[in-house]
Amino acid sequence: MSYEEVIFYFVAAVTVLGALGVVLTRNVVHSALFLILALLAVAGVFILLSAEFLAIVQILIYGGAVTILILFVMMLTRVRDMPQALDGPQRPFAALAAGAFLVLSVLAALSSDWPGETREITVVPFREMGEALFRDWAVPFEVASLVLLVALIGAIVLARGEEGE
Amino acid sequence: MVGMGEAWLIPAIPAAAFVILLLVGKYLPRRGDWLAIGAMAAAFVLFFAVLIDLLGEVGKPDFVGVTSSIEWVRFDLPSGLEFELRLGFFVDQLAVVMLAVVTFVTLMVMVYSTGYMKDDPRYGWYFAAISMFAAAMLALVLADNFLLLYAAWEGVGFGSYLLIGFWHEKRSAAEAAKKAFITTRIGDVGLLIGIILLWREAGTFDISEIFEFAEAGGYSTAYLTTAVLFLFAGAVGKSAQFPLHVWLPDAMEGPTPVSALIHAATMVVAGVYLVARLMPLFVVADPIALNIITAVGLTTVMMSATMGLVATDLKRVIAYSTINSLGLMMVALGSLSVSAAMLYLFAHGFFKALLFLAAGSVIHATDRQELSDLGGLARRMPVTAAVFAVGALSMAGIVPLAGFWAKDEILNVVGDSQNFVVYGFLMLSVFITALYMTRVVILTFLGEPGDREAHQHAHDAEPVMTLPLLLLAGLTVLAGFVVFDGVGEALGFPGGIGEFVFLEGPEAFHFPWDVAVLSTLSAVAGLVGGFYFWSGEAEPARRAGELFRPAYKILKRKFYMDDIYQWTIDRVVLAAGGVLAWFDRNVVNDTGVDGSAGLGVLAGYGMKFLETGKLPNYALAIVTGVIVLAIVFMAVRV
Amino acid sequence: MIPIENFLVLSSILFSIGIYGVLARRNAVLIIMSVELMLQAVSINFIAFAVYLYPEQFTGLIFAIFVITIAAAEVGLALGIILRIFRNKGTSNVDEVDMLKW
Amino acid sequence: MDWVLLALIAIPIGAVLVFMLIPSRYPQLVRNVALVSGFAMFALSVLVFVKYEFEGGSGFRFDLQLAWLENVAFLGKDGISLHLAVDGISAPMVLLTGIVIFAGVFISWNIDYRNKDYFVLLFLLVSGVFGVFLSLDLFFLFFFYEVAVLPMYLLIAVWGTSSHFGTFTRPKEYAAMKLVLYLVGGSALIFVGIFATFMEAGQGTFDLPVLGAVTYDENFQKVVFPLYALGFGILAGLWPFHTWSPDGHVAAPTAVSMLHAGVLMKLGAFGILRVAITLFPEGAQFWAPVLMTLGVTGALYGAISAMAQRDLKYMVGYSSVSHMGFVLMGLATLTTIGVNGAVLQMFAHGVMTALMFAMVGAVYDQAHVRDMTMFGGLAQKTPRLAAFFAIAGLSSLGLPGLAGFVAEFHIFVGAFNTYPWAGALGILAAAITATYILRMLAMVFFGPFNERWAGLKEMRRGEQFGGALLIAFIIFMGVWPAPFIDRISESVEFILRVGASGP
Repeated sequence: MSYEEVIFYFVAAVTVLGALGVVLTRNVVHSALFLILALLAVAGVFILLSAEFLAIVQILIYGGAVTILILFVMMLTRVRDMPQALDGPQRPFAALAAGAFLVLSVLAALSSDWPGETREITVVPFREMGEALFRDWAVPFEVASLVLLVALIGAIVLARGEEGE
Repeated sequence: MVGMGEAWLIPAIPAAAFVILLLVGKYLPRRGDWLAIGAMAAAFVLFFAVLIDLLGEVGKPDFVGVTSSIEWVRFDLPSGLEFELRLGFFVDQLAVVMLAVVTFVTLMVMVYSTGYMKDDPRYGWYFAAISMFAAAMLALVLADNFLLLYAAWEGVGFGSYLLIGFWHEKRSAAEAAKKAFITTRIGDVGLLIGIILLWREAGTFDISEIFEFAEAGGYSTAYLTTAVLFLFAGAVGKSAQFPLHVWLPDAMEGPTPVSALIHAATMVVAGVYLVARLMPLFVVADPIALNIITAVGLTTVMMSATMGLVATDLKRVIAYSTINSLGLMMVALGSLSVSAAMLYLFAHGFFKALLFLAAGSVIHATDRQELSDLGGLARRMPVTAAVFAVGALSMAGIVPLAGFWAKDEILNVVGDSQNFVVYGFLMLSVFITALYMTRVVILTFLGEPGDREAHQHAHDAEPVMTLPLLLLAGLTVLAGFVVFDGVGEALGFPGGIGEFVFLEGPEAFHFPWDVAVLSTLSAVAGLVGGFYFWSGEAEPARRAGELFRPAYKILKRKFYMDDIYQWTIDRVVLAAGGVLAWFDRNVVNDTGVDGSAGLGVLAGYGMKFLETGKLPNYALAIVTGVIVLAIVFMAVRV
Repeated sequence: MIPIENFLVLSSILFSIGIYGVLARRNAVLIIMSVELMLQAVSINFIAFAVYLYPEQFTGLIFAIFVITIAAAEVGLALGIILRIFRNKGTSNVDEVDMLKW
Repeated sequence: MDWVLLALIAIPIGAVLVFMLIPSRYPQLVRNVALVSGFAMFALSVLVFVKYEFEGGSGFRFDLQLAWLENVAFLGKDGISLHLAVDGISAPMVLLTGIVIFAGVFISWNIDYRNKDYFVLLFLLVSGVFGVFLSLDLFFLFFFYEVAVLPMYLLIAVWGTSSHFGTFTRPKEYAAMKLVLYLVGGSALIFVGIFATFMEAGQGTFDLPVLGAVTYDENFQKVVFPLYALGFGILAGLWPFHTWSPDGHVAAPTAVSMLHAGVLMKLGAFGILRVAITLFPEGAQFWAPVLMTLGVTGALYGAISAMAQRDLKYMVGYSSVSHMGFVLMGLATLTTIGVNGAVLQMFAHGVMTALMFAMVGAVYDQAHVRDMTMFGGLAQKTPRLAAFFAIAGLSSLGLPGLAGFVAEFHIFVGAFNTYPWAGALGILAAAITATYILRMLAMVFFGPFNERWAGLKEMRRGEQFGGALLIAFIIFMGVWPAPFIDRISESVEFILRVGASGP
């Protein structure tokens, strides 16, 4: 077992643990904290995949912005004060569906005959990717920024509340 | 020189007058009555032109009439099918006789109407409608093909509808108009079927071509018999024969001049004219067709004559006498004698118009038409009484009035070609006719007035109404003499009417004394009987009525025909309509349509419980779907 | 070296956990978090395919960037909506918001 | 002249666009635009009718083909194109549409409630109607067919009237829903038929002349013909799928009833002739007795039902069922005369039923009731209304000299040639028509005047003009049918001959 593999299994284990924590814990704030853990671990996976830039983006956006947002909403919606159970009545079915999906997905991943070299990571030069992003993908990029803008305004409008409230 | 080729002008002129009156009538002085009368007078003059032209031709061998026509609709097709409708006009002796009656009587009635209808608010419309009727009637007379004939046939029916319902604000008039139109239309269904049946084999609507086709044996006997019986159904409706006679008495709701024109002299004889015109087909068809005509005619004669005995409305009595006359003509046709029928038609046109117009004068003067309200009017209205008496005597068949000669001719041919039962019944009808004509004269003009106030104001009508009466009375006296060959020759005809209008060969005038004596005796017996029963207090009549109470009741209720029809309409026809409408709404619509829609709704109602509205359920469904798809996909790939 | 399958299996597990979370949780915020997990799984897949199979194209990487971008937008909007629902209905439990039903 | 057909479809669509641009606070401007474009359609349709001449062959004139989709996927080189042309059958139909919409604009003059939206939908519907009559491409024919049907829903549901009778009610929404569901159901059948035809022909095109040149397997024809006949037949009021029609007529606003009964129902019969009989002559032969039976049943059933109605509009609605029964009878004869009669009847019935609905509307607008028994003697107060109504009624009972007779006569002659029993029953139905028409006239217009209606006024000028326009054509066709018959018969003959000469 190479050290890379060791790191991989460690990071993967943290990711899975974090994810499980998100969906299983009885405390919503813990759940959010587990989410941060999982997101950071995923950033580690990105580094293992030699996508350092994405790992940074991941930490900045997810680890920072998104999680903070979620925590704020939890606070605003007073989730912790809710007396009811966090899980719905269809939990067994959810487990079943998730399990079935897992089986299928893993089967598909293992049985597929992937084209090209599946053992070797080719490091993608950072610079080339940036050029591609701003040259070949310029229009989608701009559209995405527009989407962000609209979402931003939409979120403000939605969250602002009624006049005089 | 205007001649037979221009015969189409005769209906065209009144038609043009109708259109002008309809469009600008109300802006014309006197609301255009002069236009209608002028048009009719022009048609009358044209009739003479046509007649003179015809007389020049009629002596020639093989003369069968003159056709002038224009194409109306036609299509020739590559597949060889040809379909042609023509506006064609045909003039022969038969048509000319009819033209004489129609143009003259219409003219008289129009002149009379200027007085009779003077104060009516719809005066202009009246003349427009009469012009329209006249145009259709003349087109019917002159039509050379079945299609134009049918069109004109419906046209006169429509004219009659308009004129019967002229005072449509009266409920009874509106109902009578409707009844007349629908009843005659039932006959017209037969007419149209008959026409199409004839066309189906012959491939033409032209009447003379169909004659040739039939005489060449183109139709099988059974087929032709069926077809002509359907045609006869049209005549039954229009000529008010049993069992479709019920509309004619009710049609008396129209203005009296209209009754004189349409329901005495012209339209109602169209059925007779139709059968006469189509006689060559009846000859080829099975004799049973002729027997049916005779039977229908005879039934009509007996029923109408007896009903005439008890009718209490002045106009209705005359209406029954009209039905009576029409039945006689049908019997004549059933005996294969076109000349007898046409002679009667010719004479009848004048004396029946006379009777109606005279009755109109009475009604105009007294505003009453129930016989019980009338009486003693001879003192107040001598001229009217005199001409009415002339008409009544003619109807009763008294020498030497037109009615006598015409009726005698019919009795002659019936005696020659039918069995003694028919002959006996006809003789009996002569007696009854004389009886009720006497009755109506006595109750109207003699005796004591029933309504004194009305009697006070009564007086002879103004000259414009009296003049037509006198002219018609003159013709009633003279018209019968056309039977004599000498008279005909003097006028430029080949001879008497038998030499002029005939089916197979000219018939010289013959005068069997036995028939004449017998019929005169019957008629005189009727006269005497009438005076016995109804003069003075009419005590014998009342006693007779009580003695034969059931019979009297049946007659009063018009043989229950109206009741039967009314029952049929209410209980069968309208009920069927109601049932069908109910069926349509409740079974077809509410069960069939809404029911199937309801199934959909029900299914939807059941399905809606699958929709919980809870997002997690939907999400689970989505995931399940994805999983199933994935399984399917993988299974297929493997 | 680590074979690609490892990453794919990891992403599968992550995704399944996400599915479980979405289906099992009642609270909208928790559901959003589970959705984030699923998005992470997707990103991992994209990047893995990009660097192993088609390194000469950057499509996978760029898609991952877009996923993150859109995810940020989505979270913003979704949380706005949740806030709104909470104000109107007094709850952020999705099974209590069933106005979609007849 | 090629532009003329495109213009006929484009004018109503253009008018719709103009309506949309007009602010709704100028209702008079909307009316004026409707009037101008209505007149333009009328004038163009008259032009098409007058200029049309049969020139041999299939008789299609003013052919215009604009490619739309071709050489893609499943389509061959011809593909789908906007193929417009007019023949002797569609020429009178185009004229009919022009007349009825022009008259309809006058009748709709007084609509105040959202009149802009009303005219938008009305003109959209008309563009669809023109499209169906002119399209020679099955795809566009179907497309326009839907365009013609769907606006009906809103027109009835928004501007219609609900009716309450003693024992039952008919809300306008019910009528609108039933109508649209029925017609959409019918078009589903047509849709199946179109694709079956397309696949079977294997020409990769929806072009009708191309499809018509293909000889179809006899069994295929027998299966597909009823799809079309039923699908189009529903719109033609085929018994027993007719109940949408009386209810729809009753609920619809006046001008919509006019268009609906006058033109829209003709689309169905036209479709049967243009598509089903043209493409599948053997199927038509096979199913003709059934079609004839249903036609006769509809004619009699409609007439008898009409006799039992007290509501004026229901009576006219059922009379439409009856008259469309005559049309189906004519089609089912599959003889030149009979089919001629069917096309003539389509025109004649279109004009006279439009007139009848216009007059019923004129009464209802003022009286707000339609129960015949509540009227009486109206002719004294409104003589013109009575005269117009009477002319429409007389035409529909087949009085010679008016349009109805010419058409019915052809149908009866054709029917007697093929199914004499059907001809006889048809004539009987015509006689029953006389009964209910005259009964209605006597009840509403004649007899003593009912003082309740003392405030009733004569028709508006616009209504008089619209009515007079319709009457002019009723009389024109009744007196001089040759222009119609000349145009119709050649095309009908072509359709039937091509059918007859098939294998």
